[in-house]
Amino acid sequence: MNLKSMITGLSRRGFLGSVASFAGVSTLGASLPGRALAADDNVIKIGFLAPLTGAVAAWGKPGLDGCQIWAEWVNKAGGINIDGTAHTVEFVSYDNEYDPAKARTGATKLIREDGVKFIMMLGGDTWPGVMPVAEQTGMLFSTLLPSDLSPDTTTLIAPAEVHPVYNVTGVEWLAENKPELKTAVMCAQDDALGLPSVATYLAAFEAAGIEMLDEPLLFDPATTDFAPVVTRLMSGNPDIICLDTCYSDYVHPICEQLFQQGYKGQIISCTADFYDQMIEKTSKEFMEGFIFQFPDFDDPAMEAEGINFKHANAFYAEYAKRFPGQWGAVSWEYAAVMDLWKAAAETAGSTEPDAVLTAMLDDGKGMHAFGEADWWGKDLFGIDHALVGNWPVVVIEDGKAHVKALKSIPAWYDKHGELLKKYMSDYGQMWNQRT
Amino acid sequence: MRFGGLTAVDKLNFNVQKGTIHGLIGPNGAGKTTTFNMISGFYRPTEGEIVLRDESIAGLQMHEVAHRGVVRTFQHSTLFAEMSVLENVLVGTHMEFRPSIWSALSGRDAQQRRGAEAKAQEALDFFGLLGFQHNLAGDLPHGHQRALGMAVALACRPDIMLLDEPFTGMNPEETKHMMKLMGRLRDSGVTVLLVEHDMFAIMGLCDTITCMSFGKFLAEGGPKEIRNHPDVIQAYLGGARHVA
Amino acid sequence: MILIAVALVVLPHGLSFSQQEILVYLVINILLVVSYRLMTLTGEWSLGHVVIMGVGAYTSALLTKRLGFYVPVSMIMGALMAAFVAFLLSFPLFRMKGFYFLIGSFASAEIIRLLWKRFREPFGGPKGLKRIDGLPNIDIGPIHIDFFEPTAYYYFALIVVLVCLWVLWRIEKSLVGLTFHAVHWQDKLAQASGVDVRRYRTLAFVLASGFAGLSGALLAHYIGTINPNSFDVEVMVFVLTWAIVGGTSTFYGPILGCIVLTILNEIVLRELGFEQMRPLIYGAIMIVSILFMPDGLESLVKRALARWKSAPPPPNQPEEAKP
Amino acid sequence: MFDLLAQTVLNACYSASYISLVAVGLVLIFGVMGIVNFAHGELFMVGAYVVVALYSNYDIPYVLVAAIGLVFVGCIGLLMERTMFRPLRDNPLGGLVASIGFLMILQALASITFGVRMAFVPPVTQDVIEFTDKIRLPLQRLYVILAAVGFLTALWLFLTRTRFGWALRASAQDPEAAALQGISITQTAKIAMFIGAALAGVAGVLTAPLISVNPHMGHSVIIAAFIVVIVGGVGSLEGAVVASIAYAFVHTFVTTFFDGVIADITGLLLMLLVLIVKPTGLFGTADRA
Repeated sequence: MNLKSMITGLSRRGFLGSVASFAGVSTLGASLPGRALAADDNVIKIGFLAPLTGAVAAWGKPGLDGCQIWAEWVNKAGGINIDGTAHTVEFVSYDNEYDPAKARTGATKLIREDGVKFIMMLGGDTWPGVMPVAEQTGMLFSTLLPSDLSPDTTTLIAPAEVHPVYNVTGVEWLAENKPELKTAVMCAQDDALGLPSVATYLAAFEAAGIEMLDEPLLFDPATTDFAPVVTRLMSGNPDIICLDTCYSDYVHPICEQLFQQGYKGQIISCTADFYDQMIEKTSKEFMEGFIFQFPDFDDPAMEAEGINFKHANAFYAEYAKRFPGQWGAVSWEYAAVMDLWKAAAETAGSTEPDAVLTAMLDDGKGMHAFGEADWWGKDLFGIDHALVGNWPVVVIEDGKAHVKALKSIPAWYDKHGELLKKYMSDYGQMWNQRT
Repeated sequence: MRFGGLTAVDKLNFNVQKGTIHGLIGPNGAGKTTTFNMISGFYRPTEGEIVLRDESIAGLQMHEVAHRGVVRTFQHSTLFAEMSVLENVLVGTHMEFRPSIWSALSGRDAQQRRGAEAKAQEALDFFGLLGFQHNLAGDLPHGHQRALGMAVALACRPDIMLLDEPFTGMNPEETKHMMKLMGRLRDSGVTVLLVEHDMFAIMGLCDTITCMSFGKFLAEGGPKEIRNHPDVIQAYLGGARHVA
Repeated sequence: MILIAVALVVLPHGLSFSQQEILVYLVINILLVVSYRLMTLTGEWSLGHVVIMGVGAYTSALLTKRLGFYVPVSMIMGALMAAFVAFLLSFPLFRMKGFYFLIGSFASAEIIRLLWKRFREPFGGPKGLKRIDGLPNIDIGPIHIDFFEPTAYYYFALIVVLVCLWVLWRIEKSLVGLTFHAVHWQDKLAQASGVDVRRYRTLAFVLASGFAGLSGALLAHYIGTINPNSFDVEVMVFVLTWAIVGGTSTFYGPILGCIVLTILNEIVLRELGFEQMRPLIYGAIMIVSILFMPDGLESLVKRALARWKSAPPPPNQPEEAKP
Repeated sequence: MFDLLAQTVLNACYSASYISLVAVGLVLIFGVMGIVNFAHGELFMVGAYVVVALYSNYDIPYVLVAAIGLVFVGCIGLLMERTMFRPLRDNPLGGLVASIGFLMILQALASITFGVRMAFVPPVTQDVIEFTDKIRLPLQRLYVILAAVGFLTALWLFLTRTRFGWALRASAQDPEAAALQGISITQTAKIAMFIGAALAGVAGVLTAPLISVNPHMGHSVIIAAFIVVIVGGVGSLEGAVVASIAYAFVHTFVTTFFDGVIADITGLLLMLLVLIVKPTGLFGTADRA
């Protein structure tokens, strides 16, 4: 590939102009030459590589919105202090449309053309496309889906939510506080998020001594009418119905159906985004006692000692003002990752990926949004790159979500780790089972 | 042959002698074209037999019938209108020069193609279309399009040609010319079976004529016999118009 | 010809890094869309072509991952498998024509895709396959080629695709290609001339599928991951629009459509900073181009060529190439 | 077990209702104009967003919203006919591509205007008819069923009892012959497009309080509708209705007694089977393609 240096030595523009009309392809390439790497020393660029359009956009776009607020606040407060100089933060986004090939292109652009120092991703389907780029460039990446972790990639971290492991806290709390509930059924969408979550809930229920009445009922992600699913779930008269990690597009219609088909028992779910709307669709009484895992950020508990997410209440208020009706878990998670990154970069006195990573992983502890946590995950993911500590158990009481407890995931795992590993391997979710 | 409840052709029986021009006539709706479609494999007869050289060909597909040497033309100007005249006829050489991808890739098809083109041009020449070989078939005048249809059939090197109303839309001049060509076809050993309304052409050309009416056999014989056959006259008077 | 060759060789060096990546996909997609055109020559439009491409990708990926096949060999096996699956599908599908074929091909493709989702062993379920081996690096003395580099893979893909395009071109220009056209325009007349129409439809379908499978294998070993969603109907819709916006009456029409639309969508609209507006503008461009250029981009080229031919020969060589 | 069966039958009736509304519109448009309207699912989506815009945000009475949604989406249909399908009348593939472009535009508009997350629609009624403790039919679902029966009956009366309806059926059966009879193709196309779109829109309006409203909700509906259209026979409105019912029952029962993914595969296999055994669909006769 000596040709390359030869040609870049020539005047690239003039040369290209001559071939452009023949090649057809390069006409536009010539007019849009690759931009030089970021030259401004006082701006730190952070890559945001997630779906912003298409069916999965709900997992990316609200996160980018949250990050913009985060950046404004941080910049207003003096930016990021690296070795005594203040730097402003800027997010560069690339819409990967949840496609691995576009994610790879996006990662290349962000790293080699925009000069970003850190890239946040949704992960999932798109991660394997980016993985080789990460390995070649040593860029630091974060994912929301820890199932992307593997010992092969040492620069990928899952610092925000260790889905689905935290779901065990809800089940544990349920068993402690409502010991009379003995039987459960579960439904889940058949996809990359649903299946590991099924395994986790199965382990959690077994650990809590709750009996599953039926196999988990899987449905296709394209399902719109949930009446048959609900009819089936209710047919065995369970005490508990578990909605797994259903997206809000499923949780809402399922709950509405449960209500209309006369269900009166306990519901536990990973998420309950827009639960106020669910209450409006059902009733306060029906939703009373609904257990899930994501607190409102206007909950006073989010300002308590030990919570590391900065100004959670104000952040929520600002977000709700700018993007009404769009708040969800992803809205804060990417911003929470940035808190962690900022702290590590300031400690390291550098924005270079390896230095930041080293500072982050130092002593095996990290400041997770919900409190101090451990870098953990060797058993499940083959590498200790998931930040795991306490996780809130949230219960709806009188129409409002309340953080009822912060329960320790490592403590649960110490007791019941083998169960989780067993179910994870049954569902083919262990890192060494992934194909 | 029945379509739903309608019996289109019933109890028809006739023989075509090798090396003759055989006409199939009858008033409108007599079932001539249906008969054609059955022989050529376009329709599968619900009952009955079609025998070619002691082999039953009833129910075979059109291309299988073609491979046995029976090639047809269609009413109107059914052609590959978007292709050139030469290409149209090249399709006709399909059976002789079985094209294959391997020969196309290895370059062996160059020779094959030359052979096919020579044969195609021969067929075009026969119908006097050689000068138009690079025109689009759809751009040809009507009479030439009819001739091209026959050239395509001829390029198949058939033993029997089934011509469906070849003279429709031709002026007397063209008709006469075409009749001459058909005579030459017969002399070169091709058996011709044709459906036609043009009585002048039929009577002047055919060795044997089969007349049918309402899907049934009516009469058979030489041109003279048929012209004077009372049943035929009756049938045509009933349906009027077409008797010259 | 030489100028085009030189342009193709130096092309990646004039592009930015991400544009080089896009160039690789572009080359692969050109093979996909040209093979799609071969299928449409016989007059049938399929909505299953992308899934057939996926069959090639899955086959090649699994052969290297599970059985340790040498990558170029597995790619060829992927192409053969895609052709074979198409052969099997041809039995139910070619009982249908036109709209029914369109929808039938869609249904059978969806079933294949659901099978990939459903059977985690060996297809990896909804997450698909990852860590698919790339093309092995070449290290001979001073020459070192790493096929992870988009430029290197571009040259590899370019050579493969050019060979395939040559093959497809030869087929179309041969008597076989002529017969495909004949089957499309007048299948009855073709049949009366002894053409086994069904056999030729199948042939076109199987051939097109083989090349689609190869393009899938090329893609799989470049990005290193595939999943059922990489081959869903939305991707198929893009292929369809490349072909129709480009025009399918010439060999280069679909190539033109693929190049122009990809550059518009992936480079121009992104560079202009459209985010959520991107699909909107792309959709509008599709509608406008089909309304005002019903014969595709190729019709512009045809007209330009016609004008160029009819114009008196310029005094010198045409000078577009020189600065 | 009886409870479960009965409840499943009720579930299937609802599902058949909205699918048939969408599918009948699709058939009507294809029959009269020969165009596969890929954007049909998005018309359904627009109907649902009309509810979000007017009912969720402004508390306009639901019945009024339904009427507005019907007319509004019908007018989008007219817009599509005028700007895309009329100029592309002799170019069915072009019509297909244009409808795909239109689909992308509608999805993007919905994302930009209402956000990418699901939108909220408050319940219209929470009343439930309780046959027994275990067999319950929510009133909102009953509305959908009744509306489907009502609209489809009205459509049937329109098609069989009025001159326009007669013209429409004539051009659906044989556009060329209809044109020779002096039926204006433009006129029938407009009517077909308006009715077809309005039916999809009304289905969206009616189901909006029951399902998740998001910019991509059209996708799953259009696939079900395609399956139904094929199984029923491409040109046949009766076929679409019968096939909707059959598909809804099969899908609902398989989901309840096996699971949802198997139900999807079953649906597709069923369709392929029909295509193989009778390529024109159960009720299809003409070989229009």
